[in-house]
Amino acid sequence: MPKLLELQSIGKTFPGVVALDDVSIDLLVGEVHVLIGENGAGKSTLMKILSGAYQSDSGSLSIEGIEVLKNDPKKAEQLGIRMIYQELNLIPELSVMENIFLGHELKLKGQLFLNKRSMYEKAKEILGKLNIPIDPKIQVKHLTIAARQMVEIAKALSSKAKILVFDEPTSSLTSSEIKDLFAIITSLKATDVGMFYISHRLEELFMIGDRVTVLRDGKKIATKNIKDITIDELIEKIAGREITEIYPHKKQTAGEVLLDINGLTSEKFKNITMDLRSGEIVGLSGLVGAGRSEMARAVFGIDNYKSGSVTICGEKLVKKNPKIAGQKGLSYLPEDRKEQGLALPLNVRENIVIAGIDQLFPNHIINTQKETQVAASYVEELNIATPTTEKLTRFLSGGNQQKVVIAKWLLTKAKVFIFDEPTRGIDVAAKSGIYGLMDQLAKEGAAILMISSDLPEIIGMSDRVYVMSNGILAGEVRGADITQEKILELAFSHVKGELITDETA
Amino acid sequence: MDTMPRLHRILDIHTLKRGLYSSSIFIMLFLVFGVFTIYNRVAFDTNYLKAANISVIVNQASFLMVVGVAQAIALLTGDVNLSIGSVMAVTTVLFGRMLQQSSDIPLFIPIMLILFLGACIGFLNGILITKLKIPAFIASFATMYICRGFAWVFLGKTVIYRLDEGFRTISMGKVYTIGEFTITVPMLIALALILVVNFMLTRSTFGRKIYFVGSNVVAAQASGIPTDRVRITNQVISSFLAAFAGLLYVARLNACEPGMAIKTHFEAITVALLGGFVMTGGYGNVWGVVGGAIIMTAIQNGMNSIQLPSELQTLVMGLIIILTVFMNTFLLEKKMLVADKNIETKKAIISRGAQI
Amino acid sequence: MKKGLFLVLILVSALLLQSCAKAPTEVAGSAPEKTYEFVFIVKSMQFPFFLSMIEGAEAAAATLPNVNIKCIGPETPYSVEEQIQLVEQAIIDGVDAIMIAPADSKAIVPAIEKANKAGILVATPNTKAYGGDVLTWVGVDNYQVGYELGKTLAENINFAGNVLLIEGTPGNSTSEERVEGYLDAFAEYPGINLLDSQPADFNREKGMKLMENWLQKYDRIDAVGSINKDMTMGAVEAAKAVGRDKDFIHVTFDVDNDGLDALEAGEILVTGAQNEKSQAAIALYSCYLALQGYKVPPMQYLPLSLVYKDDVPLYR
Amino acid sequence: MKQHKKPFRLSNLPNSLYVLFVVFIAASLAVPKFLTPGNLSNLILQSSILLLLSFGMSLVLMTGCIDLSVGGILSMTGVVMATMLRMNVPAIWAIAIGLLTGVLFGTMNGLLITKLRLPSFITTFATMGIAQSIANVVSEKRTVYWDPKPSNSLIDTLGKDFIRIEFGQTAKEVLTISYLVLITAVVITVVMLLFNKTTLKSRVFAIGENEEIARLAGIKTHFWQIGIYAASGLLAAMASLLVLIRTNSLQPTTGEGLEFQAVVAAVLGGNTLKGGKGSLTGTILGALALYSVRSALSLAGIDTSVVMIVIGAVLILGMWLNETIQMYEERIVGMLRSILMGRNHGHNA
Repeated sequence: MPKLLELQSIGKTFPGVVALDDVSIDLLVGEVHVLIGENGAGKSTLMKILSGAYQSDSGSLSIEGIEVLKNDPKKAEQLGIRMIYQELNLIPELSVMENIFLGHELKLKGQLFLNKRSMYEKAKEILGKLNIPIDPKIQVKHLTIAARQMVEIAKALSSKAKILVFDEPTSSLTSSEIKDLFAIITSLKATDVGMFYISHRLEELFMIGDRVTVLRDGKKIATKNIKDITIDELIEKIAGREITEIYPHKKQTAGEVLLDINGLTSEKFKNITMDLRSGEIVGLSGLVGAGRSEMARAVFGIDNYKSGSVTICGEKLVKKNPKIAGQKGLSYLPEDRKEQGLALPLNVRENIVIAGIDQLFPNHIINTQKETQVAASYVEELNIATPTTEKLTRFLSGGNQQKVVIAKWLLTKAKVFIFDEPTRGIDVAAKSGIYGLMDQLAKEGAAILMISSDLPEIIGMSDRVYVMSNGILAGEVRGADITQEKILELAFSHVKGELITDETA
Repeated sequence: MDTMPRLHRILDIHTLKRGLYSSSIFIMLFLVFGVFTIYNRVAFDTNYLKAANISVIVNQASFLMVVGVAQAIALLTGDVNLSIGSVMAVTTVLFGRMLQQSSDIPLFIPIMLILFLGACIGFLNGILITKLKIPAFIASFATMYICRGFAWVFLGKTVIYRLDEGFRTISMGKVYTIGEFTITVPMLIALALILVVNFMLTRSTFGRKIYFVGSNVVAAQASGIPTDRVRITNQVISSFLAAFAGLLYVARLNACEPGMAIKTHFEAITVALLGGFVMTGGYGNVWGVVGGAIIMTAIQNGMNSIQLPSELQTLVMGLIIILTVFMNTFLLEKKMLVADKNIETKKAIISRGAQI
Repeated sequence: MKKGLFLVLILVSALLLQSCAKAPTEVAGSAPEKTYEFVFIVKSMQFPFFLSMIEGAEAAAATLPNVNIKCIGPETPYSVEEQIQLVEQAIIDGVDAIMIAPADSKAIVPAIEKANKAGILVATPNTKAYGGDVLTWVGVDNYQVGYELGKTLAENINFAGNVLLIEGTPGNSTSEERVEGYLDAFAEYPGINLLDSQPADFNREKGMKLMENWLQKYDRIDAVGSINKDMTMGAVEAAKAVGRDKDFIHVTFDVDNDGLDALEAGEILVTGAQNEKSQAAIALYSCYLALQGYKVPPMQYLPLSLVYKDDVPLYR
Repeated sequence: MKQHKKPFRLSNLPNSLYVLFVVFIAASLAVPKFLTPGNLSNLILQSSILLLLSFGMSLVLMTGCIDLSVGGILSMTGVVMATMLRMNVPAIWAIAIGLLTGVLFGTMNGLLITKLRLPSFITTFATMGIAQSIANVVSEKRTVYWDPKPSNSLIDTLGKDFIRIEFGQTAKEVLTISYLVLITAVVITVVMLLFNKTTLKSRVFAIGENEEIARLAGIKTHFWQIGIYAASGLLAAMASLLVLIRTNSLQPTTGEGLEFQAVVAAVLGGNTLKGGKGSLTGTILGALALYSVRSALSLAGIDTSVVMIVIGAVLILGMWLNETIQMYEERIVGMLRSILMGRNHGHNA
């Protein structure tokens, strides 16, 4: 197959740090080239150089044998390079079609006024091709996360694309949607589009990838054909060391009931009844938008609920009071760390102590020395990679940010942990660290509810699995029944195929 | 990893950055003083930098510090408080009325009532913002109108003037004179207030919660912080301080007028923003307010001293504000960028640039 | 005390009117057939001076059983644009007469013309309008005020000495006219050394700050002139605070109880009285008389009276 | 394939609609003179200046910034135009130069905010002072006026009524549309047209939502931001032209305090200080709502102090109503739907 793109000896230095060091990589026509590596390995920087968001310091970029001298976002677009970002890059207040054509709108003669009709037709055509049943005129804010991801892909395909870059496209998609996505990728391969694919979900790479390149610390480690490499080899190359087991949790006998949810009902979910026992990790599966996070938020007291009750260690919680919930030993680790979990402008120390601050300093005066010691002890215990407790959390990697959120709740001596998508967007090594931590918590007698869209993770970690579907608790799976098929069956049991959320944005 | 040595913490770049962000105002302060001193020396052969003049500037700035702190606290959670000036007006007008009605009640009773009233208005603001979910800008704009209107209604068509001399010491009293430098009661009040608020913000658990709510209100909720309560309390403190500032104001002027402090909300925001606070919340150090208040006063004082024509005064004020903000946001962060080992800083700075 | 003052004012007004029109004897006696709606638009509702004017107008209206008066003003002080809106609103309301103290003499003209077109009487107490069909203007000339005060100031320091001048808001026509008068008066005396002239926006607090700054800079000050009493009161406080209140004299403009107290206490040497209450009252009576068919003089100059300590009882 | 259509949402309607609604109902009931043709034409005339200002403000707010200098620009450009007229420059040139001044000053704002990355609130607060200073210097702190000459007769003409329909004798029975309103209508239509029919809307929303996304989509963010500030300056200059025509002169302090009113009108209309969303229709309704309150209260002869209290209360009421309707939206929509559905069933049967 002919070479579509070649990046040669790319180097990029940011003040004080070498982000990329002599990285060469190429892309063939109609191939899916997987890029893999830990966070901060340089994958995103490399792709940003490709898309013109960054300028490289050295090295060259050529497309179909012709060297591109000065790359910028506009030029990259003209060259047919399209990015599908991990963090959704859509404007919620604009309609689907306006988003799809953002930056290259179709215009009427005279180049001033928009040609809305042909934009509508074209958008409809693209969405149809991708099998996405959404009206192009609807505002993006009304769409579910999954639907937004689809729109993002449609956006990339709206004009003639030669090279597509997927940056963790599946992190918010459910299995069936991933299947749809892979079908799209396969059909794109047939039209000679070359694709870079970045993901932390290793099993996906084997499903879709042709070749894989591993990056570590800004250097290229290896490029291999997918067929010639095993998952263990790959993990070793990524981490630079051997990681024996990803899922450490050994099933054990559960203790007394710590959390009891009884008939919890709101507009987003109906009649949820479940319990959590000491020492167990319970998975909560379901499609994105099934109401899992909404339920978790209501249990913790952030959102209100209509009826039902939440009991923790025999004590009934009042509605809508997260402070009491926290004091009683309940903790909640939200799905979106940056948006919901951390105060990014504040440092590690301040983020770690925030939830337990009233317990730590009952007389309301902060003892800085004690605070620093406490924070440092958790930094050490959880192995958070930061030089000091004073580093701003904004500058930590995803895995370390997640650990800070966990540390926050360890400090409160929480007994019940609700983890919402604990490993989304985290690299393999950090994932294993977080699993280890969950296991340890369970061993120490905590009860853990793990909300996840990652089925292997659910299957690998859970003692029991609850499955929600469209706001209803579709069922509970135990022991040997915990299989992909059974969970998916339950997850789809009440689905009506809505892509539009009810949330008023 | 060892426990953090103190020195390490102090030298850490991020701590440094947060500290310096508000201290660039002091660099600017030196510049402003320098220019006016030289100009005065050359053009009039007078000494601008004499202790007596500095004393006057700091004394005048004390009042601005109080309203600046009131605004800064509101800004910390991202809720601007436009009603500061009007709260001052309505509370002090009532205060004056009370004094007028009966001269024999002990002074502290009306003072307490007034401060309580200020806190109540703050509570109202807080409820509007958190429970009724009205944007702070509009909510406090509305209360600004309402309070100003009530100030007129209460005062009728009279002006209350010549207040109790004992009461006036809180603004006019002198404590001690070192050479030509006079330490006045307002200076001490402002200093005490700054120390208390600084302690509250940096050393109390409540202060930490304020910063957390300002940085990320959703995360604060998810950490078990009662965010609404924090924001309401913040508004209460802000308006309480406004009422307090009102007392200082009338004591200084020896009069209560319904039209007083008509632009104070603007001044307060300017002082706070110059001091390194941002409209989106979560940033800022109270000492920055001290710098902001002194710089604003020093500019006015300096312009008077060099006999700048009145039509040019807003121009000079504008230019100096731009220069100060430029120092705050651009020069300093650029230096940080070189020193900072992390590439993410650049992104962070870019995103800061878009802040209001 | 206040009632007495009003009686005096009303008497003065009546006398003034008598000199130029038929004696309004019928006015008091005739039974009112129609109720007249008046509106009085001031420059600002937030400055004591205009509140005092309103008092004058209301007191005058109270003596006429068939006149209702509404007193309004812009929310933003001295906003002529808002004043125009209030005039337009009054036209829609169908009032019989509009009394307005224009925030700007020129800018108000189109609004006055509109009122003329609608057949509504317009009187301008305090400040002239440079156009339109105005029934009458009652007041003192701002330039003249400044000039007189400047001369008075010079006289009181024996035509020689260091002088400071406090201005109003830059760009405000009332302020600029008075300042011009002051400056012209100073220019006539070579002994007068004008140290500085700076704005304090008609604001007590700004006046105080300005004076504090000046006190630092100038060791010898003989007199401080001002175009409005509020700013002077601020300056007085500043001088008192550093114990220099006996070092120089204050010359200012406008009278109210606060100013009278200050005169009595010797804090202010002299202030100019423009009798704002009478201005409003006379304008109101003029409108009323015109509606009854009397002729009213187009310009009614009120004398500028200088008020010294001894004159205080007259104004109480 | 089942298409997912946009649901009807009450919350998509701007806040200002509710405020206007409340005000109109209350005013027409309480003040009989409120709903007269004369007063309505007045209302539109009076709100036109604020409309232009708040239009510019809305665009700036949508990009996530604020422009407090509009009042200053209004004073400055007005003084420039008036001084030109005084110097016997033909009216058309005076206007052109005035508008250009506004554009240039707006561009300077934009440059400061984009190229130096200064925060917009304090920066435009500072440039407001600068513009005010220029206005004072050029006008020598006096109201600027000019002698009527053939060269500036255009200003006089524009001050006249374009349409005047008399029903009766009194002013409240006369419906007028002046040239000022006509100019405003044309400008607003053009801006709305550009906003909805060109790429303008997606540009400002994208920049306001996330500048980085916009940049990655190949949008020249700085160019657009500067352009928006220039447009805000231009609209302020146009507002200033309206003042000039209306007062036949110009005070150097004209623009004072207008910036806040413009922000309030815009925010009432659903624009936020965070940017990324907003509505120009909302802004129109917002400006009208503010003036309706004023007009009704001054017609009712209510004291200015009470007027301020009522304006504050109406703002809160309107915003609260909007919030409440959003909260109970589902229930309300459900009710409406069941009524409509019921009717449909009946029709089918």
